[in-house]
Amino acid sequence: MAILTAPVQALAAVWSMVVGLRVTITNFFKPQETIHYPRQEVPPSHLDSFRGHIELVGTDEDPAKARCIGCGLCAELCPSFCLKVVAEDLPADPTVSYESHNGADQLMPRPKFKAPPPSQAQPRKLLSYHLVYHTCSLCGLCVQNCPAGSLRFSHDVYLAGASRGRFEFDLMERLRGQAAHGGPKGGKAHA
Amino acid sequence: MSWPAADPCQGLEGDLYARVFAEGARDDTLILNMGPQHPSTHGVLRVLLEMDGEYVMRAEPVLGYIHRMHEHMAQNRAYVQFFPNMGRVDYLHALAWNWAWAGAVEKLAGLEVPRRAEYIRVICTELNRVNSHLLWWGAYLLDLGAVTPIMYAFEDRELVMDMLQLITGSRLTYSSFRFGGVLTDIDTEFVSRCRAFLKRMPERLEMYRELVTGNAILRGRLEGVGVIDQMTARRYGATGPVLRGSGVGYDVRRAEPYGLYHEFDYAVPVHHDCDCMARYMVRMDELEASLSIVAQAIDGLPEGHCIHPDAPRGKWRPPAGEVYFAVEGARGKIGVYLASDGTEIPYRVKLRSPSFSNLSLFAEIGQGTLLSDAVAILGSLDLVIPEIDR
Amino acid sequence: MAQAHPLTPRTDQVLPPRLDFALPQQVFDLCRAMSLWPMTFGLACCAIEMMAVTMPRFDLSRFGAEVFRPSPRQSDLMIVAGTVTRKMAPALVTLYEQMPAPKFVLAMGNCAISGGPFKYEGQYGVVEGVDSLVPVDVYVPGCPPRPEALMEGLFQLQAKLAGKRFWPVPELVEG
Amino acid sequence: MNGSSLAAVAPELLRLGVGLLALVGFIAANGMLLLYVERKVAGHVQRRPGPFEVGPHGLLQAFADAGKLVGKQLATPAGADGLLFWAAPLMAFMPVPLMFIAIPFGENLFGLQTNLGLVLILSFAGFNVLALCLAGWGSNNKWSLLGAARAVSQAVAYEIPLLLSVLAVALMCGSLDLRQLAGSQGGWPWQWNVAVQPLAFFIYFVCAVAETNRAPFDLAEAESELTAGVHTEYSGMGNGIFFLAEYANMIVVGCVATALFLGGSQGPFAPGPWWFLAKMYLLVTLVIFMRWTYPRVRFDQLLNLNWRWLMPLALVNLLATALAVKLAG
Repeated sequence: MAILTAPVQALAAVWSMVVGLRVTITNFFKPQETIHYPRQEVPPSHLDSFRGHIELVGTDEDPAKARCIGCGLCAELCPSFCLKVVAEDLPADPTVSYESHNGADQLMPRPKFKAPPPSQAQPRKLLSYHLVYHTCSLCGLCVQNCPAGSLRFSHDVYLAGASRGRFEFDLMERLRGQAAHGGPKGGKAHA
Repeated sequence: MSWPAADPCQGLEGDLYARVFAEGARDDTLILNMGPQHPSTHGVLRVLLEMDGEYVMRAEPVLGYIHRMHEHMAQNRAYVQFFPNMGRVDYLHALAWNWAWAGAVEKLAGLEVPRRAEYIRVICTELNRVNSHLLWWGAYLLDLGAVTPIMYAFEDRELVMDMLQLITGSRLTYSSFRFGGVLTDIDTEFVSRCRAFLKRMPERLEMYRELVTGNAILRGRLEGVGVIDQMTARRYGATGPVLRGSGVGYDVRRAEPYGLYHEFDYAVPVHHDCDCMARYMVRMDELEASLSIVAQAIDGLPEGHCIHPDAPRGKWRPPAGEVYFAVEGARGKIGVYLASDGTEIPYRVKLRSPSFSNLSLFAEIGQGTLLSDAVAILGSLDLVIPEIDR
Repeated sequence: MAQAHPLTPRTDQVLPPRLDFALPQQVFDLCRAMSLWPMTFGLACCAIEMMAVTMPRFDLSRFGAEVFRPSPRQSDLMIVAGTVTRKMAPALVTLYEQMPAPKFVLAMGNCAISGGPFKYEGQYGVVEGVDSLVPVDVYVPGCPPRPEALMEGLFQLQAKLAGKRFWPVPELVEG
Repeated sequence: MNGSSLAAVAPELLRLGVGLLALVGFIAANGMLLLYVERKVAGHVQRRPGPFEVGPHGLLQAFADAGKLVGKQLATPAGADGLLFWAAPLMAFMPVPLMFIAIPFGENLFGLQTNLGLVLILSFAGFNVLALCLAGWGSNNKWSLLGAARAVSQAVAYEIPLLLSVLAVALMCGSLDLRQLAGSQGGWPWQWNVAVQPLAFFIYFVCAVAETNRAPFDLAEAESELTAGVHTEYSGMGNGIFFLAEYANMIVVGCVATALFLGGSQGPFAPGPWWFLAKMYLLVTLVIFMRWTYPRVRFDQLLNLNWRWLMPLALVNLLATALAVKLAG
């Protein structure tokens, strides 16, 4: 029997090769999928959900001033210790309510719940806010838990540089720069 | 071999293991070091092969080249801070690990998860599984010498990654589950993209079948190669597609249901040939099963919260106790054993990674095969090395 | 970040070439920039994104960097994509030394840059930055970076070699 | 040696030198072209553009690669046999121009008129395996050694059915002169030898792919198994010459197939070298397509295919041809 089945099997094998070749040849003539990157970009709808490094959000009145209340919750929650927040205590101001300060839902639409503001709402003045991006894991805990809605992910996703130090950001300076240029813009290719 | 004086490796761990192994070699065999940089070890696995010509006499996997201290890290950070690690243990099926960790802590603390969140978890995890299997399919054929399939697989993977990026914000190392739900809700755009993807896939799978599965060379390479009988698979604790390719219909989603998997109607593919082809077919069938689960979940998506309103935030203290929680990952049974002493930081976390058990099979199965077969077997186990080393 | 390390070559003193012909040198530099063959060397998560860069959607081959060579002898560019552990470090250095000159290193992802999320007090296994092992030309941060970012890294390496950037800078993405 | 014979030799030497230079130029240009074509075909099969930005549509890509390879350090691995190691790429390339001189690109476009053209090509083609063997041995690398062992057994095995299939055609036409073989066919496809000898063509094609170490028979290089096989330790131009030799060998087998089976430079209208080149490139493109479609066969399967299928088939084919020639003639 083998003498009969073997040629049949051999022909079937050759046929399966022809079928495979047909698939590649049809694909050869199909349009390409490539997005020619530096000339074209992935459509923003695909990109705006991508998390770049975090950045500060300015207040509505003064875009150069961060909403941050200096509570330091982000730095405490960060699993890779890449945030350094320096703030000094201010005298309590009973007119400010941090609960109402929740415009963050529009800015960072995803998180539906927030950590409560620090129990003793001690207003603090933010002195500096440093991010060491090259140890960040982009987990989103800081953005999710910020009680003042002062953090969000930037769209600065095409970063590359010639030294490590390029990715250690002073976020307050960045915010001031963004305010000076009329609104937050990310995506600078050369950080 | 002695290192020069200005050796960067001085003070680092020496490789004593290899020397012991080398002494055991005979005069007419060849010790071959496959890895840690080798195209078919999928990362930094090292396999020491003792070869007689083209035949593998002994195969010893050497681990630890990508040991990233995950369990150690779990013991020095708060519960929620461990999520980013879970996206990096097995970066191909990150959401299953997310689920394993979230599920373990939820079980420990008795947290409730809203129905909508459970559905979202099912959708994301199954899409992630599709993603993982697609990558495996492409990479496996790359191991077997066909370059084009991985390109086609990535075409589809990019679509899945686009969808998952909408929910999780990243393309690969997701950390989007939280205790008591998920971080972000899914919107209409996700649903419409998902439906388009589900519509597209059957045609693509048909193309894959024509291009590869039916191919005579592939069948010749895989059929009857790397036979793992049922007992061997069980003895080594193999799970997932490797076990199901050996004829055991064990799937954690069925055997120990978690989430809302019991509400879905899907097949657990089992193949009885025990060879590489069986494992290949199991994964191809699982693609379809996962797609059908996603379709059902999208259709039946309930309204509600994506995270429980009373879910714990930030650093918190779950009750003291011990818990074990298992989920079905793309590679097999993912287990998280968690011991809590009631503080903010876990007392002990042990991760059970499926690839570790599956790799252990290789030392036995790889013996006496040809080098090409060894590559085929290694690929058919679908290893993710960082998951093995943890 | 100058590190006193036996493997980091001195950059403060570069010997002038024995024969200095400007034009052939420029031609060679241009050729090198346009034909950076990377080594198939994936360590962890970032390796998957490194693969994604060569795939249809992004297609690194447009810039001549498509030929991923499995052997270090034939590659010009080592993309360190992933976490370098102390056990892996000697192998990585060996691979670097096996590459024929001129050779370049691109550190992809936070782990390769500085140890990334695995850098913490009390860690015992991870090399905190591949630049302490081999000289790194370009860093691409992210966890993992987007494929476009890896391409930017490649462009910067090309610019470093040829002296100018050949491709347009993409428009700023609205944030 | 007197003056008059010297005067007679000089133009002959000049002709030879110019011819060889032209051939090497042709081979190098073809190598670059095929490198480009291969990457473009691979790209389009995989639905991406392939080389695109370096020059318009990546046309300068091959030049950039060549320039880079020339400028690369040549590393000799520690413990390698330097002489053998560097002799191997030269030995891979050296026979290639010699094979080209016997190929009849057109009615009057050929390097050497010889009635043993086919034998010449086949014997020089045998050099390639020696080069791979030396490369594998001289590298002092275990992967290379395995690759060399594979290359040798593969080349030796496939040479036999290749010869047998070619012999069938030679028997039919009663000549070993490629020009005569090509010229004996008509212009239209049904007048080509492939119509009479489809089995011989099939066997020749499979063997030719195996002989040139192209996928799915690229076992000597087998990227995912043997790192880069025999080429593992070669850097810069050492590797580049192997590349060039591989493409040149592809062209040679394409040329021989065209001359033997596809009517050579004959065509339905306006016969000439362009027909020859067109048919040859079509065959080479098919080989390239195959590379990007199929998985690699296993080593024993490769040999089984040869000894169990191709060899008996080629023998049967040869016998049948001989019988037919005897009966008809």
